[in-house]
Amino acid sequence: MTTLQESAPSKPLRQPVFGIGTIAVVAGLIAAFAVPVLADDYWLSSIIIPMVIMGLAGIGLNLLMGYTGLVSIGSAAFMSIGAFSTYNLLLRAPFLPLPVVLILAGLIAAIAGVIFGLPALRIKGFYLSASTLGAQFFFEWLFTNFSWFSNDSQSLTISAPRLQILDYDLQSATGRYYLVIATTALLIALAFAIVKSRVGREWMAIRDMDVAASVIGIRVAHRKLLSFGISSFFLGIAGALWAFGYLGTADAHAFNLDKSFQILFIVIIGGVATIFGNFLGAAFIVLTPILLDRLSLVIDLSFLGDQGALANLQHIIFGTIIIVLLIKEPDGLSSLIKRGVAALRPQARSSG
Amino acid sequence: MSYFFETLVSGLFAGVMYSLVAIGFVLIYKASGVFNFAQGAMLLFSALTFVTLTEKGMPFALAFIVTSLVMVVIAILIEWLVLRPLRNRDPLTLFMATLGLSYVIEGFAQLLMGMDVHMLDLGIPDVAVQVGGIYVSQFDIIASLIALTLVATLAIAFNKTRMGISLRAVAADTLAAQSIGIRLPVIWRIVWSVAGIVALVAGLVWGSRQGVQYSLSLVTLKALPVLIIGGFSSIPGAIAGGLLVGATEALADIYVGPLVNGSVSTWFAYILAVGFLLIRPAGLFGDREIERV
Amino acid sequence: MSLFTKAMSLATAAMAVTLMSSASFAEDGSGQQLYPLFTYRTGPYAPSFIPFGAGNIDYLRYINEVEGGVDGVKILVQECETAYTIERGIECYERYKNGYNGALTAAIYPHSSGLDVALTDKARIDKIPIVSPGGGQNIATDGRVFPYQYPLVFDYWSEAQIIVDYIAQQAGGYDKLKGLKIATLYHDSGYGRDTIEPLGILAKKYGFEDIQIPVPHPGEQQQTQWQQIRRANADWVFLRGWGVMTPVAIKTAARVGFPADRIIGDIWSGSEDDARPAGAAAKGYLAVSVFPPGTDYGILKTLKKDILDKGESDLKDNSKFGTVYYNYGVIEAITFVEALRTGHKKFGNRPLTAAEGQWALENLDIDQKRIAELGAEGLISPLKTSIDNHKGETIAAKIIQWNGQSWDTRTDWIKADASLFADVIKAKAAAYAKEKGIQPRVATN
Amino acid sequence: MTNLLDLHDVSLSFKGVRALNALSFSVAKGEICALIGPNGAGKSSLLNVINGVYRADAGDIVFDGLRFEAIHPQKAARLGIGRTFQHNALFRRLTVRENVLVGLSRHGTASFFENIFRLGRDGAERHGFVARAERTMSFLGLARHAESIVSTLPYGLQKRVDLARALVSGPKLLLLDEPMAGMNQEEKEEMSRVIREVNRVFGSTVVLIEHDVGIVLNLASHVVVLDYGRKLADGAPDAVRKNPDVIAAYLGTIH
Repeated sequence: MTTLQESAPSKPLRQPVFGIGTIAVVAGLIAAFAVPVLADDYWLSSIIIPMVIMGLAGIGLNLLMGYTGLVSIGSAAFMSIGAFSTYNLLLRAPFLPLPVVLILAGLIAAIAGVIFGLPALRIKGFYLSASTLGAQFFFEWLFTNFSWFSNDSQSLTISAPRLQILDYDLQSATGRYYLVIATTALLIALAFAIVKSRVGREWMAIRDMDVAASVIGIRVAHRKLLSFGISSFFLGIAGALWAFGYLGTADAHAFNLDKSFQILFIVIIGGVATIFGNFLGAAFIVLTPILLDRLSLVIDLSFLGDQGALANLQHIIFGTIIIVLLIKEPDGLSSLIKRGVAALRPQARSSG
Repeated sequence: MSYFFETLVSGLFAGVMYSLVAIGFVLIYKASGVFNFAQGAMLLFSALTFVTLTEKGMPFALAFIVTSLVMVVIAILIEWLVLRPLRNRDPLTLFMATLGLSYVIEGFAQLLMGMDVHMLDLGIPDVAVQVGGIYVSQFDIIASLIALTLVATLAIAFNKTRMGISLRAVAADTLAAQSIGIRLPVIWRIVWSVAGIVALVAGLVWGSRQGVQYSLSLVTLKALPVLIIGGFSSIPGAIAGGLLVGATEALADIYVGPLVNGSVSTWFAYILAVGFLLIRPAGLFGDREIERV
Repeated sequence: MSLFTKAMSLATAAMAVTLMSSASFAEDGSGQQLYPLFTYRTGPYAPSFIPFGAGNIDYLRYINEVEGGVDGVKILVQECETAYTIERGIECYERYKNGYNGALTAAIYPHSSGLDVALTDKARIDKIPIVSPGGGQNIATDGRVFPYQYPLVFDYWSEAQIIVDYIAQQAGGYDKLKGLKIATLYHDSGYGRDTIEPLGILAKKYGFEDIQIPVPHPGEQQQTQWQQIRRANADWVFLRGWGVMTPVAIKTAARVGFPADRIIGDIWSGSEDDARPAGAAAKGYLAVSVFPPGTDYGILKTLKKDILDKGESDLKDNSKFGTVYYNYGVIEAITFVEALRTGHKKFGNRPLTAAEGQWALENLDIDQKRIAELGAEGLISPLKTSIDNHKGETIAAKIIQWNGQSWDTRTDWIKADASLFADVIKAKAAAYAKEKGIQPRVATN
Repeated sequence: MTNLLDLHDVSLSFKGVRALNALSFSVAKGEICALIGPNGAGKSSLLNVINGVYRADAGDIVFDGLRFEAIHPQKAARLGIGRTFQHNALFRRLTVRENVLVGLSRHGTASFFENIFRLGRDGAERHGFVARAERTMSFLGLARHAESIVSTLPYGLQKRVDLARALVSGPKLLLLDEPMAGMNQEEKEEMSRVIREVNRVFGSTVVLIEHDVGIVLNLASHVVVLDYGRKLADGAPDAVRKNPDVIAAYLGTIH
């Protein structure tokens, strides 16, 4: 068939029980759990963990932006709610096990998401996007200004009192990796279940044409708020993981506007309305600065001036890539890769 | 009570400063339907170029002209490299492209002109004068006059010149304007150039206050709630929104701040703006669109 | 495959190769001591880093090239850009915590208070000393609870004391403080709020009126705050600014008619880049200085002769030589080199491990005699650490004044009374230990 | 025969321009009613008022025994008013099947959690939906294209997808806004046949807008002629065809 068909987001509804998809999922899970054997602490702690968590945050925004068509530039606020909720639940309700705490933190973020999603019922486009900045600044202020949220710590930072599941300590890089990858795997499954369900279809209908969606009887307002809630649920859990699975400690400024922009870029780069694409976007966001920084160790770049010039060059390259992607590849890296794979396998294409 | 008025007045003056930034956004939005996030970066770039030139010994007026020309060149480049390839794409894509653009412009600004903090002295005395029992800054008065002049100039340009009329035609109905022979790329280049010069003026006023440095680009964030309240497409709206944001923010800081042990001005304007949107979704002066199906 | 697709895949492949192989291209570092230099050459704080980093690099370059290393051990400087963000800082930490190509890591200077806090748990697990001269966590003074944190040289509680001491000096004695109004205009953040508590204690002790006024980040509008100050008839303003907040404060003060010589800036409000953008309004403005500016110190003259004049300085703009941030960089590098020397005396003249570095940092003793040998008289005050005190036993700062062009030194070292807050800090550290389940060490040596 | 839909003195204006002017007419249960009139006569606006996209300034509407002045589009859908659009209003990035499935949304019974975790009522809902969608798609000859993204289909097929999406939920009243626009004669006749089939097999009452008078007069059992927001004529095709006002204003010399 044509390439258009290959980029179709839907698959036939009935699938064989042990199809290629199932095998891929099992293989992916095995690979994911084998990673700590192959990667050292540096790779785990400073590349793989942040990449996975940012990918998860990307899924959170993508559910809202890619599937429902509502663009938020305040995503980091909901991450901070998840992080601060997790901290306070662990601290003040020590009897709760970590998985329960993470879910509760996600739900608290979801409630905040629904409240700050209310303007979506009246406004659209970047009026809405700009108003999501309200959440961004409000929560950054809230968590900085009321030290109760950080248990009156002098530096207003939060750090996880304990990170364990059933007495298994998760403080080491490997432990944190397993926490992150297991949570993310479950949430990926959840994300797929949602987007393949009736709710997911209704979101996409609202995204493509909200008047028509309303006319055929979709509860548009309800679905938009649900999308804000679910998106924030994902972001909240991603925020908790970012604070405790990656940074170790965090303050409200770890979830500033730059972080919100990064998540937005992950969605643009990875591709809207994809799930795995977010991890491509996250890889890009996490790796590009490190690569450019390392490039200066390998190649003599002194002709560019000093190290500062190189750092500014990173900004320029980064911005340029965003623009070029928007122009050349509006569906993001995931569609680029799909086409790349298709081009490399002409036989598969003609037989499929 | 005089304290209340003093706060109110200083808030209103701060509001004028916000409006000055917001006008640049409105111009571009009106002509190309783009919410230009890179306006802050353009502000930084223009102010940096200006001080770099004056520090090299160039006289004020000449530096202003040269910087304006640089901004025109940048506008032409943006139209050619970013806007044209993205024509007919949805407004959010364009918005995100301007986010990327802001990285590029900030990067170039600092790559070319360094990261130092520069002092900028426009020769405006910044002392307090007493007017009717209230202390008012002379600098604020002059900055407001500059803003007024700018708005008046733009209003005349829009209403009296051929170019301005074409621009309003584009703003009203892009397709119809094209069909009567108005060339969109030309309009865009001109509007982005004008927005660049507005950015220069705003950058100079802000820069002379806080020094010309990276954080100039952050004033964008102050202009956003102004735009939400005033409407993205209305210059009078930008002025009114600016005054409203400036005044309420200052008063909230004095009267609400102490209740929540801190300053509220980082978010107050946004919450105000969101509340405002719920009542008037198109802003103070914006047009409400009728959805056609 | 489109040209764009090809280009992208080529770029991806090139990036992958770079990432995998960058280590093997670099020079062999065995036998050298690693100094991972955490930089932030981009972003809003870059203007302060550039001279600071140059001071750091120039001093280490001088040690390597003129003195032939520290006791013969060469220092390998590896830069890592953090852009002043915590996540990139963590990447840098992970990259260099175990050394680099054979060069050993003895200590890490994160160059960011936020990163210092974020690394606390990691450093405890990895047993890597984290050193933040002038920017560490005050509770980490208690080395029994924080074995791996070194908030050397300074803290904001001592700064509050020094400010009050200076005001008392000016007023003619501590008894004259009674009835004075001291307003603190602070950056609304953890950093800015840090002085609320000590000033409260000091106000109670001396009977001055303590007025606290927050300024939200970044602080580009302060009209209402300064009107409050004027309305309250404050006698002095303690300006705890950050970035753009400082010049705006000085300008706004002038506008409401508050005299500049009654404003005392915090150490992060006391650089040339803080005062100069305020123009004429800044003339007479005071600031606390832990890293005194100027070129009239022995070590600065040496650096000028051996590094700057030979064109080997990291500075691009030589006018920044001797500025507050340049000298800060030099002072910080001195603490590193002196810690290495301390370690060499015990472990021998070879690169130190992190464990050895930790011992050395805990047994630092830069006394007046050593300061003279270093040619740093007037530049640094004595620094002596112990297991009980990771900050240094005496904390001191000078007061400097902006003359419109540069800083003039107004006072000699004003020493803070360490006993005043010691118990409060100890109690905070103990509470932290309890929350974290840390068993405080006891002094063994 | 009872009326499914009654309009009483419905008026609507935009920025002072009258789109509908005190318009009244009735649609009987089971009939095919055509609205004709020149561009700007207010035909689309009328459909938009009936299913709540626009809010009338005055007048009221009785649908299936329920009287209302304004209605929310979702409520209209729940009451059984289906709708197609003049301009393409499909969910363009979804497949044909997904578009049709979304049309069944108002019949969803399972809760959100049942849906995503495939519990409880979800299975029955899923099966029921798929069966209905498949039936509707094959009825409209779309089965072959079920997996195609709608934006890639030719215009005529898209029109049919629009119809399928409205039809799948079994509406009592089906509002069709120019279902044959842009089609050639052969396609139009095919579409007419489909609409007649829909009317017969599914029992939906149809109100449609169409410009091709020849087609309309053959298809509809009831014709309402609009002109500048007013009703010009109302009756059986033959009666309308002979109405002198209509001939003068609109039909001209045809027939």
